[in-house]
Amino acid sequence: MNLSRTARRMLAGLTFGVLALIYVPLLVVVANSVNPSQSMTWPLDGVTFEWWRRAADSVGARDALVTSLQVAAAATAIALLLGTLLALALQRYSFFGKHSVNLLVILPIALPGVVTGIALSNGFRTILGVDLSIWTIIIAHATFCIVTVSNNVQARLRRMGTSLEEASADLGAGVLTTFRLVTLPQMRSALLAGGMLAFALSFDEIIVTTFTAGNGANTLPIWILNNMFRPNQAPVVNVVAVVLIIFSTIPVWLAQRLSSDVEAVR
Amino acid sequence: GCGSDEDKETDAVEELGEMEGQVSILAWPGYVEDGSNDPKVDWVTAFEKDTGCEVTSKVYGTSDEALNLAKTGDYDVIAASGDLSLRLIASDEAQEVNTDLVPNYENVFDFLKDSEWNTVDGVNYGVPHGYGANLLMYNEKNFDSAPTSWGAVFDTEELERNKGKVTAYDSPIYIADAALYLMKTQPDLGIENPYALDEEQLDAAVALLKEQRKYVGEYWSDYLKEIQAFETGDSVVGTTWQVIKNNIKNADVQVTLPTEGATAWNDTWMLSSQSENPNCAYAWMDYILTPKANAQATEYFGEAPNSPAACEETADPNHCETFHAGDEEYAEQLWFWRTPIKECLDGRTDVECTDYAQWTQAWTEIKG
Amino acid sequence: MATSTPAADGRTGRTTDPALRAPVARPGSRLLHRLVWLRLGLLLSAPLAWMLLIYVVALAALLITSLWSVDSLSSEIDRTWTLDNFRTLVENQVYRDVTVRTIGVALAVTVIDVAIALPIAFYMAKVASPRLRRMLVVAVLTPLWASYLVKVFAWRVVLSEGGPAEWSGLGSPGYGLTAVVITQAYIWLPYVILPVFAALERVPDSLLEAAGDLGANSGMVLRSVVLPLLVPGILAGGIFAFSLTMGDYITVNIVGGANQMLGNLVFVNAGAANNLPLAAAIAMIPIVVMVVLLAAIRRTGALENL
Amino acid sequence: MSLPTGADASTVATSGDAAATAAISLRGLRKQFGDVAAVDGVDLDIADGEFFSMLGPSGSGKTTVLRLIAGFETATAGTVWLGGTDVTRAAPFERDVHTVFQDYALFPHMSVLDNVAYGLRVRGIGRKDRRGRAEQALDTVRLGQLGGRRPHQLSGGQRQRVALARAIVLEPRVLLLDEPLGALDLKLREQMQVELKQLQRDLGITFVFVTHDQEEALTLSDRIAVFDAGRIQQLGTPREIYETPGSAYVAGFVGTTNLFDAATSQRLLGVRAEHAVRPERLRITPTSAEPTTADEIRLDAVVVETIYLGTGNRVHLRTDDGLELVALEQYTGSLDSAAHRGDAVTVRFARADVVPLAAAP
Amino acid sequence: MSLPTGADASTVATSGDAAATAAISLRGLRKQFGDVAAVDGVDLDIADGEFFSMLGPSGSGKTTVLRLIAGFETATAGTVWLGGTDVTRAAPFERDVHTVFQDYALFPHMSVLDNVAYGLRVRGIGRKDRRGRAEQALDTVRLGQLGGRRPHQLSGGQRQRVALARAIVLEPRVLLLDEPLGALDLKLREQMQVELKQLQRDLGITFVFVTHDQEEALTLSDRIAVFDAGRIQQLGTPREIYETPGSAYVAGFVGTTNLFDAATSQRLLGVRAEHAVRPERLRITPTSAEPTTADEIRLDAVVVETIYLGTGNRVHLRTDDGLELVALEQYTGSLDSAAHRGDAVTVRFARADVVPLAAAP
Ligand SMILES: Nc1ncnc2c1ncn2[C@@H]1O[C@H](COP(=O)(O)OP(=O)(O)OP(=O)(O)O)[C@@H](O)[C@H]1O
Ligand SMILES: Nc1ncnc2c1ncn2[C@@H]1O[C@H](COP(=O)(O)OP(=O)(O)OP(=O)(O)O)[C@@H](O)[C@H]1O
Ligand SMILES: NCCCCNCCCN
Ligand SMILES: [Mg+2]
Ligand SMILES: [Mg+2]
Repeated sequence: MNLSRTARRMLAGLTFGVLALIYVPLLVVVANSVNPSQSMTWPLDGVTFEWWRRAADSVGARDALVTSLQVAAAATAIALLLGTLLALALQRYSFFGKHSVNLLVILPIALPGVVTGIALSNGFRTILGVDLSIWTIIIAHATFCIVTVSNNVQARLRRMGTSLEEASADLGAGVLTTFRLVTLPQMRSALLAGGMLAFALSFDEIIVTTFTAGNGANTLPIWILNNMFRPNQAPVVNVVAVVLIIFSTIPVWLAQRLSSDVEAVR
Repeated sequence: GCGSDEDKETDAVEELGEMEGQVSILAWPGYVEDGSNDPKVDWVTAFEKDTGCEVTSKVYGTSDEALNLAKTGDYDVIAASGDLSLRLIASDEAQEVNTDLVPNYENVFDFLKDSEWNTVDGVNYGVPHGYGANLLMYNEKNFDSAPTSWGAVFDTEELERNKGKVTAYDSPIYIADAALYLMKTQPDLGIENPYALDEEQLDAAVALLKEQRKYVGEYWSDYLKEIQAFETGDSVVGTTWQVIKNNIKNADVQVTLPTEGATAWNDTWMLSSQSENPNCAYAWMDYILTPKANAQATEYFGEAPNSPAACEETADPNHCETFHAGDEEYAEQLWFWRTPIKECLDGRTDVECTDYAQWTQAWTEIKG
Repeated sequence: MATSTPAADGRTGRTTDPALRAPVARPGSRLLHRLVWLRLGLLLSAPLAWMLLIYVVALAALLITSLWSVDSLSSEIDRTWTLDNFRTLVENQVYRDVTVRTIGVALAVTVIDVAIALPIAFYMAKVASPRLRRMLVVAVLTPLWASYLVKVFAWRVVLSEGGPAEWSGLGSPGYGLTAVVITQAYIWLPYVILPVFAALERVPDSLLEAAGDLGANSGMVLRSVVLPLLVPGILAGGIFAFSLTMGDYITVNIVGGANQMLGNLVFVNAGAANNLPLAAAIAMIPIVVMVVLLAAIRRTGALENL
Repeated sequence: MSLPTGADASTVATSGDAAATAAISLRGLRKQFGDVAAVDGVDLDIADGEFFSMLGPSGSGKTTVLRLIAGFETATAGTVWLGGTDVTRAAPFERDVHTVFQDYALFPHMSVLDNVAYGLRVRGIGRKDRRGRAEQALDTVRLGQLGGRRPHQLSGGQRQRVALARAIVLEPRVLLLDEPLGALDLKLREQMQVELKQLQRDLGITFVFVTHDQEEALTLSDRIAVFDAGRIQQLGTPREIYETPGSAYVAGFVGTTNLFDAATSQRLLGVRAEHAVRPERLRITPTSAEPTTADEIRLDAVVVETIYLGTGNRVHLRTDDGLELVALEQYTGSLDSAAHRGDAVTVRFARADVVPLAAAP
Repeated sequence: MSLPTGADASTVATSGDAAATAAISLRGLRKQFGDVAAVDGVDLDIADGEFFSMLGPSGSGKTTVLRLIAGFETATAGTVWLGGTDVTRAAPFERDVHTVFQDYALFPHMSVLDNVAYGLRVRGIGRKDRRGRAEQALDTVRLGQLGGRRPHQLSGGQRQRVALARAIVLEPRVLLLDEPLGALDLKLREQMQVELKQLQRDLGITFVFVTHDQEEALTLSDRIAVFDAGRIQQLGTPREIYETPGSAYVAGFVGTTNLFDAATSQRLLGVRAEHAVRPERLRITPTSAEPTTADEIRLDAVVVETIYLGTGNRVHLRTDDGLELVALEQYTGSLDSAAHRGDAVTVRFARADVVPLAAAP
């Protein structure tokens, strides 16, 4: 837009200012990962790499990270599948109760996590009669992740229209071939965006996880929560967080690039 | 007694059989360490080697959370504090323990054996782990002279000068701390046992706590939060555990056992009534009572070990002294956590006491 | 008049490759094509079954549980119908106070986040160059991956006595509701920026230019054109911030001082006090609030931008 | 269908026989969308190798007819025959017709070559074989070098040719084209018209061509159907449509025309029925320059506006009795229009050039 | 800029005086986007009340010039004068020009009336007053009844008129229109052309009109600037542009033309320079029907194709020595073309009709 130079400057200043503020607490985390004090206090007592060494040795953190990645990957996969099916149904057909279905998928993300948590935990144990395990976490996470995929895919389908699919049928492709060769590739960036958000939501979810995690199923947030209650472990948690921040930039950046590449091709 | 129904009575096992190869344990953080959090902190691996029982464990943050988890039946052994143990027994989640099958039980301080919070009607439901008191911690700088009474956190005048910097343990069981203070300062109320409060007595304790609430900066339930708050000065007086004091670098922070005595906890290793691995469970209970393992676990967590032999094994030679382990005189001033139930624990039969659910409700209202 | 017959000069004899004439689609495809309800059924059955069997059933069970009570000694659920839990909610001042406090905090967080997200999203979508835009998106997304708990604890440090906030001269409100609002606003900010940014990207530049062309200065363009068009995106982000704040109980434990919110009450009763019926009844408060809110918002189309 | 003009004969001439031999036959075709009858009873035979155009205003049902033929919509009533087979219920992928969409609908995630090879691929034709054929098809539309590009790297005209190649590589007997030139700018559009026509003639494919550009329809087609409100208003060769429009509607829609209502016709021609005369049949002369012959009608008028068209001038006139007329002055050796804004002139046209119209349906 | 044709005079005639009095004056206007010079030195004066068109292929810089005038882009070099004031650095809302965007840019969240009243609203004009004026503007574009609708409930033509009303309600001296008819179908487009022209004349507003449709430009404009690659290739009245194109480029872009390269011109005319002749200047006669006069060029040719246009026929021819020609046979009393596919004919045209072109720049 045609803004005055001052307006542009002010906006830029505000944006970079807020971004800087966003990173202040993260810097505190980084600082505390080398703070000899084990209780995350300010100012720093000195500098030590003891916590980094301990974190490197922490099997618990590594196991929890693996569990979290597994849970997030599985929940995302389920959300991708169900969200895509749902989006196709909602976007390509009209049927009775469509609006209710739309509202229904939004509920798990819109209702507070503690509600979703106790409802599912109670549902699993007393109604379905299944023991809590890593699978119950995955199911719970998938339930509130469906909507992110479904909404992204719906938006894409809406913009895509039906003409590509019709062209494919016109050229002789059957229903499934059309889906495989045309619809799916077209949805790629939407799936990527929805999947990323789903993965992030699941990876960092603690409340719903608390209620639906079975014995031995420790996700990273749970591990972090537990270790904040252990003597001497808090700084190791900071190290883990720093490592997470650093490594997360890679997928975030890649996804950005990938989706904008796809966007350009559209 | 506080009873399990007759028909639900559980009979302890008479002898042990084959190890099942696995055991699942529910405990406070720091009780079951296998080196995965810190390779130097590991007493589980040795157990696994000895017995072939592979350990899976889950930790909980409050006793109440543990009850919920115990009910899933996923755990063979549960480390329960006194405010939980009776509830586990009442809800049939725990089964009788045959202490004959736990050779190391012998070593345990006598005053910890068959305590009211793990033995009901003469039936033993578990073996003790470690214990600790809920002490009074304060920052010297904020006091003219070292406080010696819980009045520091209950007396309005005392509270006034630390307004917003008072802290207290965040659990309904903290009502007992107020009751203990009232027991000593207002004998008219007739409180005999801080865990046996009739409605009137509870109301008095609640009123006291509501008054205290006005001065409380924050409640705490995990170490880190309290350590940090006392280090920075966000909190200057409140209940604490010895281990927390030990972790505070600030030299101005002191801890004391006030003249009124204090509430305390003693954890019990209990056997789940739904246990599918009772042999490994027994093996664990015995193992964690060995002087070496008990010393490691209690020292790591920051509490008193349960036997003189364990005191020999601590890495810090002063550990038992610091934590007053085996000090019976000291222990006499402690009111170990128990679950409040309708049937008064102090033996009164003319009134009905308030139960834990009421305490929970009251705690919600106190915090407001 | 001659009905023109197009020349049939030998073209009809054209031969084509039989491979091109052969029917290509398998019978399954043909069936799928013909039976619309079958296609719809195949698409809808799995997700719908998932949502109904797992989620709706669980919510319904929760509602039912709220009409039961719990036996205090055995901690077993007593399945006789009773409105006691709801009576407790209505009769005790504390629940009203906590509800009001929770909604207040959630609203404050929502308003703050939207207020911050708007200019940032605007800068990202309409002012920054495409390259800078991409970098900014990454910068906004990255903090999402530093664990929630770690970030909240970091705020505890920032706001502590003598901590970075005071140290920097800005001063700290100390632990309490203000700290909760700040921390929660911080945590959910990226979730608000994203939908607002997406909505802004969809506003064609020509609309802004047209408004300028018609004589509106920047402020007026924002107020009369940009803002109304952003309503769905703002609502989507707002719902996120509002509901996530309303359900939180961890932040308030860590930086909230002595305060409690609805989430704590649900958590304490469900996870700790083992009074699931009461917890379920308390949970009905945020459920009702959200459902009313969603129903009101549905018409704006915001729900599709989550 | 009750148009009395000669052109109408071909609409009505629909026997079972025709359905068996025509490339496309539609019988009583109807398509209802809720309350709207998008196609409201269409009978039509399109011969093999014909360049057939459907012309009509927006919303008149052209696209819907095409989609019914291709199989994207299911008819509410009536039948669709392709090469003698009833395909009314067949899926699009079962029909031996291919469509070139208005927006081309090229697959954006595939190269141009892969786009063109797509139909071969889903038919299970081997990679090498389909590559060869696709390249050949691209050569046919003169895009041989661009196989490696992505659709978004092409210009509008090139995209249009890719869409064409993608269809013709399957050697269809019938090609359906839905306003394939609509998105192109005028210059390009004229070029593409010529190319399309050539291709159609060279390959001998039946083209069913949808447009709302009457000039395009006149230029390209063997026959034209003029649609309105889901029905065929007139069917005939370009010349029949232009020179003997069956109704005021057709006369007005195809080309510019001067319409005389019944009253005016009565006055001018002595016949009480609607008539029309094309602007290029009107001549403008200085007032009363020549005497009137019996064959000629002569009206005095004032020039309202003269618009320069390059190839001539369009002159808007108003007669003394208020009739609005348009005349087309074509280049006839002189550059300058005789008619200037405000001039009083005489407009003349031959009685024979005024055609009677059927009463509007 | 070194076009030798007479039309060019108006391009060059740019004095400080002109800048002071013209509605719009551009001086040495340049706009660079990275490497691309979108506008590459444009000098131009547009008079008050003029209907001025910018014609040119895609990417030639027409939109950019418009955006520079409106103030959406900042010039890299050069100045923009509006009514004698230098506005080169002024914000869009400070300039007394208004734009009708190609995509209309109607505010989707406002009613039609609110859209039209928007400019009045931001000027702080009271609710009642602006309502009245907006309704009047809507009446002017004949949309009086639709004020309550939302833009998405309108057809393309209606939207276009709303965009127009939104601009004219502010009574601007200058209106910039960026391909305002591009999205409309042909029939509607023709209607809108007439309405636009009328409006412009009635309101006396200066129109700067961007199009790439040469017919549209010829029909509507007082003057036309033909753009290519960021520069004005020729500037003149429609007639000057059409009849005396300054270059092969302009001749080819505006209307259909027969181009003779230098060699052919040498052979036919005895002049070694590019020439062009318009198709309507060619006459087709039976072979050697008449003797050649000195003023006439006569070529023997074969008819490649005859295309019926309604108002005449377009005949594609190939001369015996391989030259491709297009002739436009216009209606001259007879219906039937003399030229049938394959016929051997003679093509004739006056020497005077062949115009010399400047060497392509
Ligand atoms: N899927 C649909 N649902 C409802 N109505 C439809 C649908 N498709 C078309 N119509 C309606 O059917 C009528 C005919 O539409 P169709 O698209 O066939 O017209 P057209 O002649 O192709 O017009 P255009 O020139 O604008 O493409 C219109 O009134 C249109 O609104
Ligand atoms: N914002 C921009 N950034 C970079 N290049 C631009 C930008 N706007 C225009 N251009 C380039 O400037 C040149 C002129 O563009 P402009 O839009 O003025 O052409 P146009 O004549 O309006 O074309 P069209 O008929 O396609 O609208 C083109 O090469 C275009 O790619
Ligand atoms: N960073 C944690 C994000 C948590 C989102 N949880 C959504 C669940 C709501 N029911
Ligand atoms: Mg159509
Ligand atoms: Mg342009």
